[in-house]
Amino acid sequence: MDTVDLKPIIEALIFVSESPVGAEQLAEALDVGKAVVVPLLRQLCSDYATEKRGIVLEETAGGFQFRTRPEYAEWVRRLSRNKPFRFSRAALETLAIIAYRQPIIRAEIEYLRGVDSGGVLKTLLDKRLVRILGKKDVPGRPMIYGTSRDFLELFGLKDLSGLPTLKEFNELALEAASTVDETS
Amino acid sequence: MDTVDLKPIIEALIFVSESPVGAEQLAEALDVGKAVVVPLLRQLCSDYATEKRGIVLEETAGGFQFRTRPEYAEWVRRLSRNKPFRFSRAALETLAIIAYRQPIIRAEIEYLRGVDSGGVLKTLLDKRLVRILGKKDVPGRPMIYGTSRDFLELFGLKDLSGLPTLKEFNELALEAASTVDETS
Amino acid sequence: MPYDIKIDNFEGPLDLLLHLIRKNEMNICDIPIAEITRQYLAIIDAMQSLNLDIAGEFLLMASTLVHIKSRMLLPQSEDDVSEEDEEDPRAELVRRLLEYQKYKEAATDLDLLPILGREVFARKFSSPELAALEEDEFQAVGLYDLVEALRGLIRNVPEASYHDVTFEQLSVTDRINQIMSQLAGKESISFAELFSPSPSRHEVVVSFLAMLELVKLRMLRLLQSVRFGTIWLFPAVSGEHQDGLDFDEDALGYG
Repeated sequence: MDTVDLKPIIEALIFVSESPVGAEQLAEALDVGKAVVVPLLRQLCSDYATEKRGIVLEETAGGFQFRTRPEYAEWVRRLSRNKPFRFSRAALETLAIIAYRQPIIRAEIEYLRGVDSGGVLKTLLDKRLVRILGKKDVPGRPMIYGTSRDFLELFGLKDLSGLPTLKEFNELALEAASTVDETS
Repeated sequence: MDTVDLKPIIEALIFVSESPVGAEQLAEALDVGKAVVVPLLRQLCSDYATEKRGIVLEETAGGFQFRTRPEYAEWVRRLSRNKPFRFSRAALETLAIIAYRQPIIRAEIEYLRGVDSGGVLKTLLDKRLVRILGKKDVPGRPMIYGTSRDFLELFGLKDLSGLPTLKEFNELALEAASTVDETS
Repeated sequence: MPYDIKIDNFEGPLDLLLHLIRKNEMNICDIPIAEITRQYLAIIDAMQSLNLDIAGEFLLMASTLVHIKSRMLLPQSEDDVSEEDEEDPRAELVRRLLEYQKYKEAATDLDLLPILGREVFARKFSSPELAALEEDEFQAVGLYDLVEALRGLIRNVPEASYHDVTFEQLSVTDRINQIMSQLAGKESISFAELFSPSPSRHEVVVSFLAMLELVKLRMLRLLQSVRFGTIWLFPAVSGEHQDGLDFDEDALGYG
């Protein structure tokens, strides 16, 4: 194989690797000697360093790795701050229980989840996905929770009747269990 | 800020993102108008396309993402020791029907395929390739399905208009779609 | 002979019918229904004689075919059929077959696209640049989280260990001084570091009260990188950090 063509392949290989890639590893994958790979790696490093680019190829202890230019750290931070809010499993579970069982008090949520849910509940209240509907007329007067307009908006629902029924889901799940893995 | 300097920053921002980054997102992070970002994105795309590189910048699922060149797939797999995955015909058929006919309910999918499709549907929902769009206003209020952003990203489509054109048949296709041999 | 056909190789009855029509080079718009029904049933019979499970859809199609065949045999009556209803009994089946073929082709076309993770690869992992960022970014801790951490600690204290440690009672003031000296010169310490390897219940409670007192005096900040994660104690060096405290009364309601 012509060595000229190996450079972009090396670039691609390092690019998709989560951890740094060593010259030996590359040589093995490409079925060439390490002596072929090393000069190409040097070339790639200097290509990235000389052209004014957002990414640099760095040699670390474990091998070679692409990194963003350190001076762009602030921009990277700004982008990641705008990342959409990610649901934790706990948040999603709690939200689901509230959505389907509202009006509901905290004790009922915790009974269903089997774990304390105060923290998640607070997060959901903070994110305005859940709201307090009132207080229940039982000793202790616990708060009653329900979902908000923001919740409907987030999930693209007109109203709560748009929630998929559990029955329909159970049917799908049942059939999925009886079929062999479909997509692998 | 001088716009000349924004290009490498955009490159860095797309590089660190796990999912495709939209022009709006970039504009917001960079505190400039979308009109500033778009031509730079186009330039970056063509830079990567014209130079012989291992990576290309693709527009997919409403954003931009760096991807390795398709012709290097074998090398990437060799390095990561991943076996190529394949979709079952059932999954692909169901996905195709949903993609071209959305919004669609399960009964329609099953009429078109001629077989029960609950199991495949569940798998596609689990893989986040299909999502629930809502409920249909007919007796029984069945769920309506459509494809997701992940679907667009997986198949490298900009949006649904990027789907391969659907061929209309009045007779049997000459080059009949693979039958017996291609099943997995 | 159609008998060597394996039903498993077909996605369903429509797929099988398409195959038979193509194999016999039949005209799809004028399917010889008697012949195709015969071949279809022969396959089903062969499968059944091998005791193979046949999905209900295949049997349903068999009965549809037989039904169409019988309707084809009936003489057309001019009286009881209006003109619009006078459709070829095969029409719906033909439509379905053509429609199915369309999506079958579309499925093949989809499969030809460069698929992410199969032909093309992206960085589907969190970049180290971002991972470093997330560690830096602490969310202010509410009282609730604090109480949770306390509860966790108390739960870990074995019953027996706090019965016989009554002689060494620590006061809150002592503990405040200890914490401040533990923090001296450090950027932060974790909540767990405050305690001896197996703290008594008393020690935990006193430490907790001391910590609250320090927070109230704005001498200490409590931060957490993720909810339910480790709580970190930071010495509050200047007034600028006071906003970081998340001490609304509401939080108490969850304790």
